[in-house]
Amino acid sequence: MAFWDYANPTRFLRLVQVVLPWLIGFCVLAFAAGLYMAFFTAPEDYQQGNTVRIMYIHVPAAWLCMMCYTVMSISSIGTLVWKHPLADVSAKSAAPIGAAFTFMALVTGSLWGKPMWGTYWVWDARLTSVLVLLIMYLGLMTLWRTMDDPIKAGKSAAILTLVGALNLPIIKFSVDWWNTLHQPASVVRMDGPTIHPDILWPLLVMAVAFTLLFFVLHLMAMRNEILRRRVRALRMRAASVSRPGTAAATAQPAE
Amino acid sequence: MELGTHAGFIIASYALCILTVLVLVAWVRIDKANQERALKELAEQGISRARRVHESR
Amino acid sequence: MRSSLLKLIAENLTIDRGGRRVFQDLSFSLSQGSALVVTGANGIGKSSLLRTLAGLVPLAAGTIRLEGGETDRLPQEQAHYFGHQDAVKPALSVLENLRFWQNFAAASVCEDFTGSTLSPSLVLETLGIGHTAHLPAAYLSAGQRRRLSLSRLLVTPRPVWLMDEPTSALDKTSEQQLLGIMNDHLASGGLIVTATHTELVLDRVETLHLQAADPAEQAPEEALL
Amino acid sequence: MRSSLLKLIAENLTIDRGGRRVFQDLSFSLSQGSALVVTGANGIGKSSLLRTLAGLVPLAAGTIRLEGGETDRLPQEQAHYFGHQDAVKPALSVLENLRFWQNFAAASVCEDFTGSTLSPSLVLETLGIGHTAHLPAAYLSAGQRRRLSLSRLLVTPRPVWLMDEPTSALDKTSEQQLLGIMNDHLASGGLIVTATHTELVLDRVETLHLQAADPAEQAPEEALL
Amino acid sequence: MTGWAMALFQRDLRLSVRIGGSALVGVLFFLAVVTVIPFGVGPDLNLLARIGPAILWIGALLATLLGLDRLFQADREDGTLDLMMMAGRPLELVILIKCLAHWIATGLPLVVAAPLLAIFLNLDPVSMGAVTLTLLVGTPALTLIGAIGASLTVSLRRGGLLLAVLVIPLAIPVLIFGVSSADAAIHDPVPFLTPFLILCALTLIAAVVGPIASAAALRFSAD
Amino acid sequence: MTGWAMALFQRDLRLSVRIGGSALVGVLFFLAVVTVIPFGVGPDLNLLARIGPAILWIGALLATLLGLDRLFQADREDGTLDLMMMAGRPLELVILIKCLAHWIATGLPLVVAAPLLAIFLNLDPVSMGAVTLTLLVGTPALTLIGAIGASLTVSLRRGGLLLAVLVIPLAIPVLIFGVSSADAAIHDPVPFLTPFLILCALTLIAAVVGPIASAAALRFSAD
Ligand code: HEM
Ligand SMILES: Nc1ncnc2c1ncn2[C@@H]1O[C@H](COP(=O)(O)OP(=O)(O)OP(=O)(O)O)[C@@H](O)[C@H]1O
Ligand SMILES: Nc1ncnc2c1ncn2[C@@H]1O[C@H](COP(=O)(O)OP(=O)(O)OP(=O)(O)O)[C@@H](O)[C@H]1O
Ligand SMILES: [Mg+2]
Ligand SMILES: [Mg+2]
Repeated sequence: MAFWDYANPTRFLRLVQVVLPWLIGFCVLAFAAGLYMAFFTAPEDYQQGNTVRIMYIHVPAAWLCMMCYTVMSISSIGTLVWKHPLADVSAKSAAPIGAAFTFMALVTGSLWGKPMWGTYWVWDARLTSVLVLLIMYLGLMTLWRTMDDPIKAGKSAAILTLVGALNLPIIKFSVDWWNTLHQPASVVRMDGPTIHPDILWPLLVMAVAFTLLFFVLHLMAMRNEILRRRVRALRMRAASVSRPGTAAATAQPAE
Repeated sequence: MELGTHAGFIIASYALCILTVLVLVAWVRIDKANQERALKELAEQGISRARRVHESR
Repeated sequence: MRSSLLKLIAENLTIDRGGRRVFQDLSFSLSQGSALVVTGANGIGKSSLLRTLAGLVPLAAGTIRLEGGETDRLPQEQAHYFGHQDAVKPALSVLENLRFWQNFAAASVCEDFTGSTLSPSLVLETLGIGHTAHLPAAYLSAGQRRRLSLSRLLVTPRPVWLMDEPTSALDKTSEQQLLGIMNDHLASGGLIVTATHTELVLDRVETLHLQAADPAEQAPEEALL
Repeated sequence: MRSSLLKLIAENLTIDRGGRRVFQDLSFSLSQGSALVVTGANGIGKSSLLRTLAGLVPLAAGTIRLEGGETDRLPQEQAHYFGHQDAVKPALSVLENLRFWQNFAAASVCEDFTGSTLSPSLVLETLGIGHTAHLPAAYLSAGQRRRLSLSRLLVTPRPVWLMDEPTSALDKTSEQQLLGIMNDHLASGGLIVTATHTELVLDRVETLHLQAADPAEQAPEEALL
Repeated sequence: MTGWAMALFQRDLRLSVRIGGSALVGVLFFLAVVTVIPFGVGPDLNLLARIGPAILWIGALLATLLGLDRLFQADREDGTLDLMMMAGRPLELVILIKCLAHWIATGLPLVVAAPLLAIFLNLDPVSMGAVTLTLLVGTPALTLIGAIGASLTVSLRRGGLLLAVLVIPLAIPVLIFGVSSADAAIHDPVPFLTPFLILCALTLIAAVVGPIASAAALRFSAD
Repeated sequence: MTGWAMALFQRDLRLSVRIGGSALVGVLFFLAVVTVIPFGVGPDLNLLARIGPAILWIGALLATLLGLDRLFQADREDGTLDLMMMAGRPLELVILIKCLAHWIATGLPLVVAAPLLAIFLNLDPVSMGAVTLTLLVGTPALTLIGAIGASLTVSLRRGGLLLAVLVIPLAIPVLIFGVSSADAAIHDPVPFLTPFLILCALTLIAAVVGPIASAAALRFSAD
């Protein structure tokens, strides 16, 4: 009972109203702390020099792009099993954010790769599977955009999300296989010293900051999506109100 | 703060990340403004949720 | 005489399409041997009702049951749908088209309903398109295509017929013939739900006239708002 | 009063479709302000005749002329065809659909025919689908789609209207409205050729009843043999 | 096969033979891919032989995508799909059979053409056999995965490109194991059986997941 | 452009954007194809750079072919084509405009995205420019040639066969000169201009022959 109460969109909007300012506050604080630590307390890496500072955004972004897909998968189960519209809204508004985080991971990784490996891009297992993830995000977004009935679009996208969730581990596994077969150890991975607390702490703080950022953006996007559907429903109603013989039919069974 | 020989790459990656986040923030805010404007326009046309008759089902 | 009559029962049907409520809380029940004729203005929801009964449009609320039918089958699997689209493949011959549907669609008979299975060529002959049997269906005229689509209902017995404007594109003679076929179906214990803009002379008819209601009521996505 | 009347003249039309002769040596002439109603059983060739007049089915023999029309245009470029297919794109909005046809199809007026160009939104309003103007056409019901397709004829003036079963899928009210529109067209000096299975109450009607000919005659490939 | 399944299978096969020429489109596209790559690679025959299996596999993947968007769309547009859902047959099985017919009409010709095209790529007989075998086992998986995309885009009239975008990421594992088992057969040191068995497993998984997912998608898209 | 031409152009563009053939999908498709290739041929960057132009060209051909069969078929199925032939506009021009809209919706985004994707394939700046240029000049030819096939498919109900038999062989010269002029720009010794001028000529020929041939086919197909 309580669960359904919170899943009521109006109540949800009210909840967002209350929670959002706090979340934003914590998010800003975490970023301030994380960035400070990343640039001023964290040491240079003896192998990588200052470029190690890219790690503090690269790694959280990479984690977040996977977490976002998890959120979408859980939401998709909600759409298909409980058929709750809010689950739909959650999945739909998570996709662009996920795509953005994936993009960040790719870009920072590439920019890190140039000084480290001497090239922006190699067809390494991990890199490639992130690229595939980006394609999947963008494909989902397009699917949502091209179907104009949001409920149907939500269901289709939920199916695709779940099939993709099934497929991601297979991709990961197969890409590892593929890469080890063709590319033995020519790609240098960072095998630096086991992570030192001085590096670990900033990383964790930045990870927390990114996670908070995700939730802030997700809640805001969900709110927008709810408003968008409201507008759509009202427009539809407007279309039928001005109709000469208006819709909602009543029956007159006659013998 | 000294960033060494690869400063360009570090700055570029931070800048791009900040840019991406800014785009995301702009997206949600513009979107919100758009939807709220549409709701207001509809309300001005006399179409709003308040006209709902049956509250419960 | 009969132990349990076939009965199509619809309770509190509510349908949304494209984000708009088409109708709300529509209930009716139709017993064996009679036809329900659905009338109303364009766009009021006749086709939507038929497609809902056929299980093609999801229900927003309400239930549809076929009492006395086969218990292990959904109502729509005991029904034929004869709508605007012909489901005729132009590249196949007329006979191939019909044979496919005969073999593919599951027949559904029960003690009360004694529809019989007719052979495809016989049905084509009856409907006056026997001479086209081996032509590609692309060559058929509008009325001939309709008749081919209609013959589907005769080669696989099913108790419920859902017919959306069945007389459209048919000439006077075929219209009479169609009415005859529909009456035969009723006589053998079937049920018919049909939407129409013209007068249909059937044996046992009930009418369901759909009319516009208070627009304020229609807010399908209210659950979400 | 008028110098030269508009006149649609068909001489010795012979049509083959799918390797079979549909009809042979059909001639008629239709003068301004009157409608030709083509009747006949399913598959007799009504649609084929209309499509021939529209230039969509090639003539095996015979000629079609529009006397008094624009001399630099083919007859079919001065005609509207309103057939079974709606030519409505579901992905475009109702208004976009209509606007496209208004801009795309060349208008054709001549001194005798005084059809006027109406604005798309006005036409939609007249036909009772004004409120759907900004919805995707996919949301329309069968009758609403037909009306959208019909509104094409009103936004681009052309003297000849070829209408294949124009009343199909329309409810009683819309049917009356359609007849009104057709009568207006006749009154403003247009011509109508229409195939139908129902009675159409038009102002000046001539009837062409197609009947099956002696089967021995129907051998299109005889010339070849 | 029971009667209805056979009827469906025959119908689909007939339709694709009569309308499609889909077999030929696929094979010709395949040919185009195989002809063009050597222009890029240059006349180095050894290199060509090395990447031969990969080219054939990529060609097969892309060729499979070509006809796929009409798999359910044609049936939806003329109302056939509606009737199929009312036919009282398990939709998953219906889809499986449709996929089978589609594969026989478009996938099998690719497999048959592969040895021929392998000659252009300077493959030796063993490699030829290996590639053909992997294609035989792997292309059904491509069709089955594609069916998911086809049913997701069934209501979009020009879904072809979107379908490809949705399907390609899902098909990557098949491609990887297809190519690597073909390669393994050619370069002895690596065992052939491991990737090949994984490929078989992928096809089996696709045969289960594909029909279930696309049946769900079709049910939801009914309207 | 006169009013009717603009109306047609806008409509076709709108349709392809709304029905999922939009620019983004085209680029995404291209990206997906480019991603798939290394899975086949392996992650060897030198090799990828060598076959890069060929890959981009094959992607372009496929993207063009994927949407093309619906170019006239969609219009025919709902009766639009009939009305277009009665509209009193020169059919050749109508076809040219439809091709233009199709190219802008599917071809142009590919050209724009090509430089970006070239990074993944490790192409150097010169090659990047060369491939992009040849794609810009060559892809319209693919669309125009495809239009012939598309209109033949419309006319002959069983004509998918002809689409394949006619279009792909016609497109192969375009593909070959496209790839070889891109290659020529990369490997200096060969002159770039010769194949490139031939490519331009092919496009011009296609712009004339395509509309005329497909208008004839469409007229013949009316029924
Ligand atoms: C475009 C290029 C790159 C992409 C797409 C990428 C992607 C990823 C992903 C997805 C993760 C998270 C993996 C996990 O937690 O399981 C990750 C972690 C990491 N990446 Fe990258 N990466 C890229 C380039 C680089 C480069 C050039 C370096 C440094 C030389 C690097 C260093 C790291 C490190 C240190 C981690 C954390 C390792 C761990 O969690 O154990 N990455 N990257
Ligand atoms: N596309 C076609 N190809 C070949 N033959 C056709 C085609 N369309 C119709 N025919 C044949 O032409 C004849 C006349 O068909 P037509 O459609 O003109 O009949 P109609 O009088 O309009 O019938 P209806 O009342 O059913 O619409 C029929 O025998 C039909 O089989
Ligand atoms: N596929 C669809 N998607 C969204 N809305 C639809 C769809 N089909 C119909 N509608 C809407 O549902 C309502 C009812 O349509 P329906 O087709 O049931 O009417 P109808 O009574 O059959 O009319 P007609 O007499 O014109 O056939 C209409 O307002 C229409 O706009
Ligand atoms: Mg209806
Ligand atoms: Mg007719």
